Amino acid sequence: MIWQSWSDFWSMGGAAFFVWGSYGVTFALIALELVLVLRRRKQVVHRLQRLRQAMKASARRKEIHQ
Amino acid sequence: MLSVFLEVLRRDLLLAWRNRADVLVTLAFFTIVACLFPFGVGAEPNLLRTIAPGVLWVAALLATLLSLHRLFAQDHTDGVLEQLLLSPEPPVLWVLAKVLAHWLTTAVPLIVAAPALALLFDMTQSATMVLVLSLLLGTPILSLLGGVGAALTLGLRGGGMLLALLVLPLFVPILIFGAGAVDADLAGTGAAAHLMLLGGGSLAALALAPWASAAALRIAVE
Amino acid sequence: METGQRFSLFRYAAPQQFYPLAGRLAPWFAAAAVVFTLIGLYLGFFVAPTDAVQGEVYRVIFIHVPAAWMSMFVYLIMAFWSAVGIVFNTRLSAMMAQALAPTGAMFCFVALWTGALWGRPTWGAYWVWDARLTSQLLLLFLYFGFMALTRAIEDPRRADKAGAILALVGAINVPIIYFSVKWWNTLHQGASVSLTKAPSMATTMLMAMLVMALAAWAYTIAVVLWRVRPLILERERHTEWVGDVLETSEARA
Amino acid sequence: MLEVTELACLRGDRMLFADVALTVQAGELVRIAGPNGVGKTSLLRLLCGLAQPEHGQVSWKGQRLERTRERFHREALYLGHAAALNDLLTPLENLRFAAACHGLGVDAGRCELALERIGLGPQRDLPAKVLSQGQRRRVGLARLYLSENVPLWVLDEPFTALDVAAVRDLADWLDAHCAHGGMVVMTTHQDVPFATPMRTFDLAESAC
Repeated sequence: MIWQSWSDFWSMGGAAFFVWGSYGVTFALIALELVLVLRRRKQVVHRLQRLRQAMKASARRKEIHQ
Repeated sequence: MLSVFLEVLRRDLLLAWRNRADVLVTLAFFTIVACLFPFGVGAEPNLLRTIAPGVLWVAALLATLLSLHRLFAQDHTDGVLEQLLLSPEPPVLWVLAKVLAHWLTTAVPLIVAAPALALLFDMTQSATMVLVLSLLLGTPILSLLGGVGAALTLGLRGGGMLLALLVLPLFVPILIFGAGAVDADLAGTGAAAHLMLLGGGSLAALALAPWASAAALRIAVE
Repeated sequence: METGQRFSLFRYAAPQQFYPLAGRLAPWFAAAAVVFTLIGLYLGFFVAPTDAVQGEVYRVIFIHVPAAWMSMFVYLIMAFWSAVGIVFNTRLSAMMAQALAPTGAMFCFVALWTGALWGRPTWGAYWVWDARLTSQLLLLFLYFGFMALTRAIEDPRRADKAGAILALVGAINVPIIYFSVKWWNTLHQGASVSLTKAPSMATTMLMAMLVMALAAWAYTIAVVLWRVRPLILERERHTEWVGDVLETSEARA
Repeated sequence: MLEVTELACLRGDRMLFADVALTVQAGELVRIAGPNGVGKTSLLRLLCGLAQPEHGQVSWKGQRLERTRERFHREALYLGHAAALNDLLTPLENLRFAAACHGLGVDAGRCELALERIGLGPQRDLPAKVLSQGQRRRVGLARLYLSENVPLWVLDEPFTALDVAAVRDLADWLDAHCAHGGMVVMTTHQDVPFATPMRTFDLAESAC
């Protein structure tokens, strides 16, 4: 086994800042990207649904006029 | 075939002449940027000699960048670009003519002024020669690649900054080989390899860039 | 409106089929990414031995190298889709290119960031003008340029085509930039600084790195599929099938 | 001769029109009508190959526009909203340049004549920036007097900012062009009396 204890693992032979700094930022960025992508999908669907409803309403109004 | 090339070249040179203040402003910008560096890094002659190739090349690059927006912007706003795209001749021809006119009116004055600036940096005669040669071979790539960037950003809000972001990374190899040529000459290793690479780059850009510019212009007016 | 729907349906059959396919495939790739990441991290932290020269800090390699690879692959794939878009005039390919760019830029940044953190204990500096780091930085600028250009153009058709031209011009320049920077680097610094690692890499180290690379691939595919889906919806909003998609998701909500 | 089938145009997010079909034969004068914003200018730009249609196609003499681009550009003339006029050049220089780019082998004398014909004789050597709006328009229109051998004329609001006499003269010239087997497709908000029977194509019927 490489690591004697968990604290040994977390200290990474004194390079904790560099190793965990790398992994931490990477996974934080990935999480951020996922959140942004999924939120964007929700926003787009909402916006398009609103547009659609507005269009339907105006079409109905037109029909009534005629 | 050639007539549209010559007509556009003649017209753009004539316009540059009528608007010669623009050309002078570019030249003045080049000079001022180059002259700023000694104030920043100190006027120690050895240091100046070392940084001179890089400084002059960076200044030339920035001056070219500033002049790029002129390439198509006026023709775009007054509708000449549409008419050029409706010309029966292939667009590559007149794009090339416009780029050549740009090179003649921006790069050539810089190249002529470069030896004078080299004096300010106490460059040796042979280094100055190599600098002029490297500019002569390298600046066509700046105009050609810059033309693609100018065509892509035509008529966009904040187009100037965007243009810089698009083309400056692409200019890095030219800067490396251009300034590298002078460095190599100073180091006594000979600048032939650098100069040949610059020349080869110019030919490659000449073959490819006008097509990209023409395609970008076509979509810019759509 | 009605006539428009008929035409777009006829011409853009591909996005219509691709949209649900992407939705079905993405979770699988995401799951694969999670599994590969777990395996890779296990191999990297619990199986791979301590490096004789560098100690533990070398373990950054398990994300640094896959991220650097990915950032370059993604640019190549972007250029590929751009070329497809220009040659065959398909719209989906431009959307793919635009969906790829942010992930490529993210990996590019990760490669730079981890490179800097790795460099500090190894070379004593966060940043050296190493050929790979420098060209990675320029690649990041190319990504930013692509994203800025496609976002600055309001007309989607023009944005697609302009982005495609830029991606291709960039792709031709990437190797030129890399070799010029490499040459410049050897001339100016000597070959003393280089990212090449200890000559013989333990098999377990290599395994961990490759598994992490697979994880990066799977992640990229998943996230790009997720990102391209709303793009497709926006671009194809005039079509009937998008209306159906919106209605079903409305009913579900 | 000029044939348009199933043409659809997308501007930004909006489908402007769809299913436009139009055929223009030699000697015909076609006016594209419709309210503002219906896409008249967009249609003209599609017709002359400046823009790509969302759907459908434009053919010239039986060949799709993409296939016959060079020949089509030789045989078509488009005058848009912008006068295609550089402010630093004189009307004569502008006109000569435009004609040369269009592949018309025209000498300076004919350009001067054309400018005189459109009523710009005295201004021909002044820089274009001192011209009035109507005069700028005329410099563009002067190309029509050099292009009698170009069969298809696509004109976007050619009569705007012209005085009565100039409108009269231009209308006569368009009539003459049609009489010689030319084709004119144009938009105009003015009621101009033509000798040629004018066909009106109402774009509003195809609007989405």
